[in-house]
Amino acid sequence: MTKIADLSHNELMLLHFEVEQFLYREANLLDERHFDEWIELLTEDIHYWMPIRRTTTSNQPELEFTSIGGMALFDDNLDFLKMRVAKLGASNAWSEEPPSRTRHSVSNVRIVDAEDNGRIVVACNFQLYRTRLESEEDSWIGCRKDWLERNAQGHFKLAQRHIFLDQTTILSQNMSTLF
Amino acid sequence: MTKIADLSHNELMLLHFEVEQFLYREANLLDERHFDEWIELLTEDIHYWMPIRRTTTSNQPELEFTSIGGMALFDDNLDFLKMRVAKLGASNAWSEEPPSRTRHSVSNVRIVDAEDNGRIVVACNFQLYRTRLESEEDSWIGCRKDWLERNAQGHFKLAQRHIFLDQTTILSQNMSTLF
Amino acid sequence: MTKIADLSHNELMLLHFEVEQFLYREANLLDERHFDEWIELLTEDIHYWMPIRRTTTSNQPELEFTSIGGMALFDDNLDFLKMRVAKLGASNAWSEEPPSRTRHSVSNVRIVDAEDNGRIVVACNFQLYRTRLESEEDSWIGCRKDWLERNAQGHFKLAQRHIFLDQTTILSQNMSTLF
Amino acid sequence: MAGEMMVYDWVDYESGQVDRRIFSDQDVYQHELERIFARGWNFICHESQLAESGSFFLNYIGEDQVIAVRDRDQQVQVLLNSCPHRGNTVCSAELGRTRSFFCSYHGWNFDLDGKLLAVPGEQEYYRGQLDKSRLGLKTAAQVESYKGFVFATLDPEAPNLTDYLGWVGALGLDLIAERGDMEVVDGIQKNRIQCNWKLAVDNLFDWYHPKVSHGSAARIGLMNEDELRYMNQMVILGEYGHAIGGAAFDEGKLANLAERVASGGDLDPVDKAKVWRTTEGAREAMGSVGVRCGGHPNIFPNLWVSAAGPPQLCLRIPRGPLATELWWFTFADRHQSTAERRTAVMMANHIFGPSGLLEQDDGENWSHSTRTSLGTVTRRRPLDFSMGLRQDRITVADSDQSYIDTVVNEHAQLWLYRSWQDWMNADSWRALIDNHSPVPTDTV
Amino acid sequence: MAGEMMVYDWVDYESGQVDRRIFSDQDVYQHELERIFARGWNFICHESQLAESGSFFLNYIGEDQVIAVRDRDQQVQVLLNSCPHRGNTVCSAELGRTRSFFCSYHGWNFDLDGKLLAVPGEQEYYRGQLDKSRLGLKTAAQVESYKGFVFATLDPEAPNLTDYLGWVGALGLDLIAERGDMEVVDGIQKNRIQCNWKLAVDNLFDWYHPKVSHGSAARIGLMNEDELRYMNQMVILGEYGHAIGGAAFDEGKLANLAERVASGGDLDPVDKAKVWRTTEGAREAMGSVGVRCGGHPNIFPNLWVSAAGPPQLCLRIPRGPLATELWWFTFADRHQSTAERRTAVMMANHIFGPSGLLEQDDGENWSHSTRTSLGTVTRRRPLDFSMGLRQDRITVADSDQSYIDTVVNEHAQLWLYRSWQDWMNADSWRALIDNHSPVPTDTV
Amino acid sequence: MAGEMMVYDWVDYESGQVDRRIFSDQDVYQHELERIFARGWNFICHESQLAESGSFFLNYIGEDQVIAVRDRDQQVQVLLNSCPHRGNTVCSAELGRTRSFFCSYHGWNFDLDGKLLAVPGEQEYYRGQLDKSRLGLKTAAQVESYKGFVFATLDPEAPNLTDYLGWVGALGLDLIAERGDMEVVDGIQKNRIQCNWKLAVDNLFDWYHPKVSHGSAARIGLMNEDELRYMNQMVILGEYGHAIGGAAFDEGKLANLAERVASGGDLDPVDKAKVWRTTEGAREAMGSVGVRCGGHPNIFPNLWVSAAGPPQLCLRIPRGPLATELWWFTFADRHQSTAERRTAVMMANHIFGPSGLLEQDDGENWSHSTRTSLGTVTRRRPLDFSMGLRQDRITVADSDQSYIDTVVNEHAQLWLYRSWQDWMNADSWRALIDNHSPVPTDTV
Ligand code: FES
Ligand code: FES
Ligand code: FES
Ligand SMILES: [Fe+3]
Ligand SMILES: [Fe+3]
Ligand SMILES: [Fe+3]
Repeated sequence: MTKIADLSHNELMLLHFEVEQFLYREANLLDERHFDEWIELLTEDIHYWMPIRRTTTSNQPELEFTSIGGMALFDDNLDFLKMRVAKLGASNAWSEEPPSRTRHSVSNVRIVDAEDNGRIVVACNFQLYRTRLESEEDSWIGCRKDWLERNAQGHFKLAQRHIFLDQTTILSQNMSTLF
Repeated sequence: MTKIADLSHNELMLLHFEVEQFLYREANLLDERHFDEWIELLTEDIHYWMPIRRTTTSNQPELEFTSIGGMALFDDNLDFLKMRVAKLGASNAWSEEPPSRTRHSVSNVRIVDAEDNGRIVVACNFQLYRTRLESEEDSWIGCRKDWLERNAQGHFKLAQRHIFLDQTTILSQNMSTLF
Repeated sequence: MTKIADLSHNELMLLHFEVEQFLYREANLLDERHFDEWIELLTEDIHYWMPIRRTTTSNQPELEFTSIGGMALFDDNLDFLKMRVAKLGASNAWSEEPPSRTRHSVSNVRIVDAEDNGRIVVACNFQLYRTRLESEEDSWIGCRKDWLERNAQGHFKLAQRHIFLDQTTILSQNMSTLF
Repeated sequence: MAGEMMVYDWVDYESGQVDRRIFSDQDVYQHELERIFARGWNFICHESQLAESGSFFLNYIGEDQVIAVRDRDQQVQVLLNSCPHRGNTVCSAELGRTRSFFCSYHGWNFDLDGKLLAVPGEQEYYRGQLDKSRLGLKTAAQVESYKGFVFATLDPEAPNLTDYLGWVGALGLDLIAERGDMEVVDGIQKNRIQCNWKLAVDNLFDWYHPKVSHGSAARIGLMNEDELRYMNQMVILGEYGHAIGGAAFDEGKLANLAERVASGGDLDPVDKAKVWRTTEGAREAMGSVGVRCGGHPNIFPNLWVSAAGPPQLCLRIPRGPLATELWWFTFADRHQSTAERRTAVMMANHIFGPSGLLEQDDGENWSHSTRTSLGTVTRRRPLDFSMGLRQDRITVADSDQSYIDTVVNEHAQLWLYRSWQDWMNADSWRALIDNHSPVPTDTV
Repeated sequence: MAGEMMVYDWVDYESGQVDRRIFSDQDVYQHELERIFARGWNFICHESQLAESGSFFLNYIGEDQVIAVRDRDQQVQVLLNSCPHRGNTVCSAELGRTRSFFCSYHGWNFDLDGKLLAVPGEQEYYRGQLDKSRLGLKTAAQVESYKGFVFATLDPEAPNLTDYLGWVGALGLDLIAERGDMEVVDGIQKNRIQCNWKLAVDNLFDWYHPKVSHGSAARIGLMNEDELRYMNQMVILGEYGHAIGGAAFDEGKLANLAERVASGGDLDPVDKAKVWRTTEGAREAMGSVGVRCGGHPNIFPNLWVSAAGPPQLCLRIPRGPLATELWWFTFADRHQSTAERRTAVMMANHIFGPSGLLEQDDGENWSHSTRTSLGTVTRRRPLDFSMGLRQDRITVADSDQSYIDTVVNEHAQLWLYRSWQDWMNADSWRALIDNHSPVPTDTV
Repeated sequence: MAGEMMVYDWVDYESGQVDRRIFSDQDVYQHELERIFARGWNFICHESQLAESGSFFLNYIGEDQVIAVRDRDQQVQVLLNSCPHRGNTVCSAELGRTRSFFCSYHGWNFDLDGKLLAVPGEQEYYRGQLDKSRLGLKTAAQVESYKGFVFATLDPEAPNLTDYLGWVGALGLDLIAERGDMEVVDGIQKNRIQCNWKLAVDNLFDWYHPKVSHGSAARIGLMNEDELRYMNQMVILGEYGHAIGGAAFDEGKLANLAERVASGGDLDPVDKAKVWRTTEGAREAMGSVGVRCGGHPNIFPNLWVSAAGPPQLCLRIPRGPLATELWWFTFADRHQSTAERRTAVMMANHIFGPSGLLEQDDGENWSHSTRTSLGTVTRRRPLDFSMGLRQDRITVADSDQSYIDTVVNEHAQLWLYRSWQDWMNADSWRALIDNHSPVPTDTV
C-alpha cells in the first residue's frame, strides 16, 4: 500500500470520510433514480462486473467465481451502463414500470490499497433491498471492490467495480437494477 | 448549503462524526427501551412523519407519497410521541407485551444541508428489524431525513423526522415500535 | 468514562476510526475464511459469549438472558475458538462443506467506555447473513459488546465479545459460523 | 374441491358455538372464495376516488384483482385485471390515471370500459380472424353505486344492490353518506395481519374487547375508562348477514340537540358531531332508529363502516385462510373547514391503521386466535358466542325498523357466522334466497 | 383427511425397508398429529423448572401449545394455551411466574389450574347466564410425573404413565434421575431444522454416523477416533416403540469400581461419572441390565435421553412434515460442586445445540434426507435399515430384563418405525393395545 | 393423488383455448412430475462440461436432483443424488471433480458409475450380510448423448433418444451442434421466476411479444424496430411436443452467400454468422428446411435452443406450480478466435439471464400470468391461442421435412399444450405412443 502507508492517521481518516461520502452519494443517486447524474460519476473506461458464483467444495475454490471475460451477470463498459440507464428511464421497460423501490446500503467500508496509477481501492459490504408492486421483495447481499480515481477537479470517479454476490442461484425474477 | 460549505474538510468530518454518534445513541435508546430518555432528545416542536407510499407509474411520481397534513402512518407532535412512549411503557399494551426485540440500524449517513435556522439536515438509510415471541420477524427498510438542532448546551435535539418506508402494503401485523 | 472523557473531539474521532476499521478488518477475515489470521486478533484470555435469549413478560426482564457460566450458545475461551477454527478448516466438517458464504456487517459502532485496565468497550449492531448450497439463507441480527485492548505494538486485540442475538428460537439448522 | 360436497354444520346458533376449523381450513377457504366473495356484492371504492375519466383504483374481490375505473362516459367500470390473451395483468399501479389499459406482454390495448381496442398484427398475424368483441377484459357481472359507494358482484344471478343491502346495509352506509358531501381523503392505509378474515369481521361488532384490548389507550388518556362500559347498545340484524352493533343515542337528547341547533346555541365538539343526525334529511334517509344508531355496521361479507369516530371504512381482504389485509378508507365532508378536516385526519391517523394507538393491539389477538385453530386437539373445542343469547327482545319501531336495545352482547357476531353458514351451504343465489335464515323477529 | 382410511404398509421389517413418503407427505403428518402426538404421553418439562406456585413453562404437544404451570396446591397442571372464548392465547412468555392467566382480548382470567376465575361483565353483559365451570382452559387428559419428569397425554383413554413407559421407558429416565438430586440448568437451547422429526429420532440410536458425521470433532481432538468404533453395544426394545441403543458397560469393571469406591481409592473423572451406577439404589431402580446401559434411550415418540455425556434431554417438536425444532434440556445434580457443574455445563454448551461442535454437523444430513424424499422417482426407493437384521439374539437377564448384546446396528431404528406403523394403524388406544407389535423375544 | 384418475380435457385445440388451472393447480403439477418429467428425456448437460473422469455437474429432472458425471470408462453417468441408506445427498457442489461420491452421514462411498464401493463396518457391523450390489446410487434408466448433448430418462420403457427427438428435436440441437466444435462456456446463469414452467416454454415460440415486451431494447438501440416484425416465419411441429418457431432464411440468399464464400469475398458479421448453414455438412445433417430454419426450438418438455443469437440453451426447471428456474448454457466453437468468442460471450451476457437487457422484462409478465390463474373467477376464462389457427398449410419439402411458412402465429404454442395433454392422459409410454396426437399434415 504505497501511498496509503504514507498518510498520517488523520489524513487517512479524511480520505476515508471522503470515500465513504462518495459511495453514499452514489448509492443515493441510484435510489432516487437520478441515473444520468450517476453516469456522471463513472470514468470513460469503467468496468462494472459481477461474476457468476457457484457452490463448490473447499478443495476447489478456483471454481467459485467465473473469471473476467467469461460468463457473468454484469460485464459492462460505459456504453452498456448507458444502455441500462436509458432503459431504466424508458417508460416501456416493463420490469421497471412501475419503478422498483430500491435501497442501497453500504457498510464495512475499507480502503484496501492505492495503485500507482493513483486509483484508490475500496472494499465494502452491500445490501441492496428492492421492493416492487404490492409486496414483492428482493434482498441482494455481498461485498464489492471499487476503484476510485480523481478527475481534474479532484472529484472521485468510479473506474472499476467488482460485485461479489453471496447467492449462487439468483432468487429474483430479474436484476433490473444497478448495484 | 450555506454553513456547511464554509466548513473545512476536517470540521465537516467532525460534525459528521458527532451527528452519526447522535443517531446511533438515539437508535440504541429505542432498542434498549429507554423511551423516556429518547423523548428527551426531541425538540418541543418535533414533527415525526411517515407518509403512505403507493405503487404508481413512472409518469405519475406525484402520487407516490401522501403529503403532509393528509393520511399518514405517523404524523406525530411531541404529545403523540409521549403517548406512544407511555403506551410502550404500559404493561397492558398487548402488541408490546411481551416486548418486541428491535434493532435500529442506520447507514449511509449524509449531511445534506444546513438551514438558516441552524438546523442540520441529515439523510440516512435505515433497517428496523423486529422479532417477537417465538419466531415472528419484521424488517422495515427505507430512508430517513432528520433535522437536528443544538440546544443551549450545544447538544443535538431531533426537530423533525421524515420516514420513507420502501414498502407500500405494510407486511406487518402492526407498527407498534418507533422508527 | 475516565479516559474517553479526556479525549478531544478529534482524538475521539481518530480512536473511533481506528476501532471501526479494526472491526471491519476482523469481519472481513471471517468472510474471507482467513480463520487463522482471525485467531491472531484475539487475546489469550478472550471470552466469546452468546447467551440464550427468551421471550419474557416486561415485568420479568431478569429472565430474558441466561447468565455467564450458565447455558449459552457460545461460551468460548481461546481453546474452544481454536477448535472451531480448526473445524472450519477441516474438509470433513460437513455443515461447512461446501463452505457457507457469510457476510458480517457491523453498524452503529459506539465507544461506550474505557476501563481502567485500558480496555475500550465498543457497542455495535450486527447482521450476519449466510447463504449455503443452492438457496439456503440465514440472517442473524442483534447487537454486540466488544472489549478491545492494545498489544505491545499498539495493535488492537479482541479481549471479550458478548453477542446478543435478537431471535429466541434459532431459526437455522445450525450455527456453524463465527459472529 | 373437497369442500364442494359437504354440508356445513359448524355453527350451532342454539348454543352459540362455532367450530374452529372454519378459521384455518384450506378447503373451507376455497369454498368461501367461490360461494361468498365470487357471489356477493363487494365494496370496490368510493366515486370520489375516481375524479375524472381514466382515474383508476386497484382492489380485490376475494383473490381476484379488479380495476375500478371511470370510463369515457363517466361510468365506473369494474374489470378483472387479467388479459384474455396470456393472462398478464394490464394495470400494476394501485391508483392513477390512464387513457387505456395496455398489456405489457403483447400490447393488446383495452378501453376504459374493458373493450379490446387494438391488437398488434390484427391483420398481419391474426389475418383479421380475431373476434375482438369476445376478448375484452372481463367486467364484473353487476356494478352499482349507493350514494357514491361503489359495489360490484361477479355473479350475474345476484339480486340488485338495493335488495342485497336491504335497509340495514343501506343504513350502514348512510352513517357516512348522510353526514355531508363526502369524499375519500387521499391515502389508503394497508397492512397484512396473520389472521383469518372472519375474526377481523367478528371483532368490529365486539364492544366487549376495548376495555381490555385497548386498556393502554385509556391509560395514556386517549380514551376515558368509563366510556368503555358501553351499557346502551343497539343491535340490528340484516338479511344475508349484514348487521350493526354498538352505541345507541338517546331520542330525547337528540331532540334537545335539534332545538339548541334551531335556537342557534353554541355546541361542544361532541354535540357538533351529532348535529347531522337531527336534520330532516337524515331522519328521512335513516328513520328514527337510524339516527339513534351509533354502532359499527358490517356490510356482509367484509366491509366495516367505522362511523363512531371520523368516518372510515375498513375492508378486510382475505389472503389465504391465515392472512387478511386491512385497507382503511377515510372520509371527509368537502365543505368542512381545513381545520376541522385536519382534526379529523389527525384522529384517523392515530386511532386505526397499523400504527394506530388503538388498532396496534388488535392484530395479535386475532392472529393468535387463528393460529390456535390449527392445534389438533385445541381446534376440537368450539368458540363461545353465548353473550346475551336468548336474553334480548327485538323491538319494531314505528319506522318498521327492528332492532335490539341491550348491553354489550354477541348477537351480531353469532348472526355473522349463522349467515356465513347459509352462504356456504347454498350452491346458487337461488338457493341462498330460498334458504337463508330469516332475520329474528321476537327474541335473540 | 386423506390419511384417515388408509392402512399403512410402509415399513417392511422383514427386509428392513422404510418407504420414504413417510418423511414428507402432508397427510401422513396430519395423521401423526392425530394418532401419535394427540394420543401418546409427551414430555412437558421437569418439575425443577416450576420452582414455585405460579411458575410456568410453554411447550408443545405436536402442534398444540401447552402451558405447564405449578398451581396453588403445588400440582403441575398442563393446559392448552387457548382461550375458550375467541381462542386467543393466554400466555405468551416462554417461561416465568404469574398469578393467573389473563386473556388480553376480553380479559377472561384463568386460575393456575385452568379454572375460569373471572369474566368481565359476567352479570352486566352475560346476565349471569355464563356457565364458567365449562369454560376453563382445557387441561391435558392426564398428567403424571416420573421422578420429576412431567409427561402429559391429551387422550383420556391412554394407559397410565407407568404402563406407557414400561421398564424400558422408565430405565431411560432413570439414566438421569438416578444420578442424584437432579434439576434443569437454566436455559433451553432451541433451534429449527428443515427435517422430518422421525429422521432426528432415528439418528439418536445411530452409533454408525459419529465416525463420519462427526469426524471433524475427532480431528480437532474433541473425541478419540477409536472411541467411535462402538463395538460393545446393547440394544433394548420396549413396548409402544421405546428403545435404547448404545454402549454397554462391563459387569466386572463396574464391580471392580464399586470395590475401589468402597476402599476409598481415588478415581479419574471417567470413573467418577460411573460411580452412581454402583450404588444399591441404582441397581434396585435399574436392575443389572440398567446399570450396564450406557446408550441413548428414546421415549416414544420424540424424547431423546442423552445420558452418555452431561445428562440432557432433547425434545424433537414437529413443525410440519419438513421441519423439526430441537429443544435441549440440561440437568445437574443440586449437590454437585460449582466447579463440577461448570465443567458439565461447558461440555453441554459445546457438544450439542445449534453451535455444538458435534451437533452442527447433524442437521444438514437430516434435512437432505428429508428433501430427497420429495423427489418423484427418488422417493420410490425405500430407505435401508438392514444392519444386523436377523443377526442378533435377545438375552433375558436374571432381572428379567431382555436386551441385545451386539455391535453397531439398526435394530432400534427399525423398531421405531415398526412401532410407528402400529400407532398409525390403530384408530384408538384400545386398538393399539390389542394390535401393537410384541417386543421380540428370540432373535432380531 | 387427486390428479391420478382424471382425464384432462383442458386444451381445446379446435378453438385454441387453454384452461388456466393448468398453470397453478397443485395436483396438475404433481401429475406433470410423474407423467412428463419422470417419463420424458431430459437435458442434463453437454459433454464438454465433463472434461475428464470424475468431472461432475448437478442438475434436476423435475424435482429429482441428479448428478451428471464422467466415470472411469469416460462414460457419462446420470445418478439420483440420494444415498440408498438414509437418503442423504452424496454431492452438494454444483460442479467440480471428484474421485467418488462420499456420503457425509455414514460414509458409504460410491464409485463414479454409482456402484457402492465401500461401506464402513461392512464386516464388523453388517456381518457381511449387506448386498452392496443392490445398494448403488440409482442410475437414470437410459442415458444418451446426441452430438454432445446429454439427455437422460428415468423411465426404462421410454423409446431411445433418437426416436424421442425425431427429426425436429434433432434439428433443434443441430442448430448449435452443426456450427462447429462446440463447448459450453464456463458459467451457467441461474435464476428463479415466480411463474409456471409452461408459460416460460410457451414464450420461447412467441415472436409476437418482443416488439412490446422488449420495446425498451429497441428504444435504447439494442435492436432495430423493424427487425421485430418477423414476417417470414417458419414453424415446425414434431412428435411428442417438440416444435420450432421463428425466422426463416431465404433459400436464394443462402445460395448467394455460399457463392460469395466460395469466391472468398469478404462478409459482414451477420453473413459470417450464417456461413455454417451453407456447408455440405449442415445441409446433410439438417436438410433443406433445417438450413433455412432460424427459429427457436423447444425439446419437449423444457429445453429451449436459443440459436438466433449466440448459441445458448435455456433449461426451465419446475420449482412447484408457481416457480421456475432458468438455467442458461452458453456455447462457443473451440476453434473460434478469442476476439470472436469474447464478442459472443459479451452478447450472451447482455441479452439473456436475469440482468439481460432483453430477458429482464420477460419474468414479470409470466409471473403475473401465473398469479392471475389463481383468481377464483379469473381462472374460469381460458387463455387464447388462436393466432393463425386454421390459416396455414403444411408444406412438405423434397427433404421430406414438413413445415409451415407463415407470419407470427401461435401454432407451436398450441401444439405444445396439445401434446402436453397427450402426455398427461397417458398412463404409460405404451399409451403415449399409441394415443399421442399425430403431427398435422395438411392445415393448422
Ligand atoms: S398477454 Fe396481454 S397481450 Fe398477450
Ligand atoms: S378471547 Fe379470551 S377473553 Fe375473549
Ligand atoms: S445416509 Fe448415506 S451412508 Fe448413511
Ligand atoms: Fe379493537
Ligand atoms: Fe450426531
Ligand atoms: Fe422475451
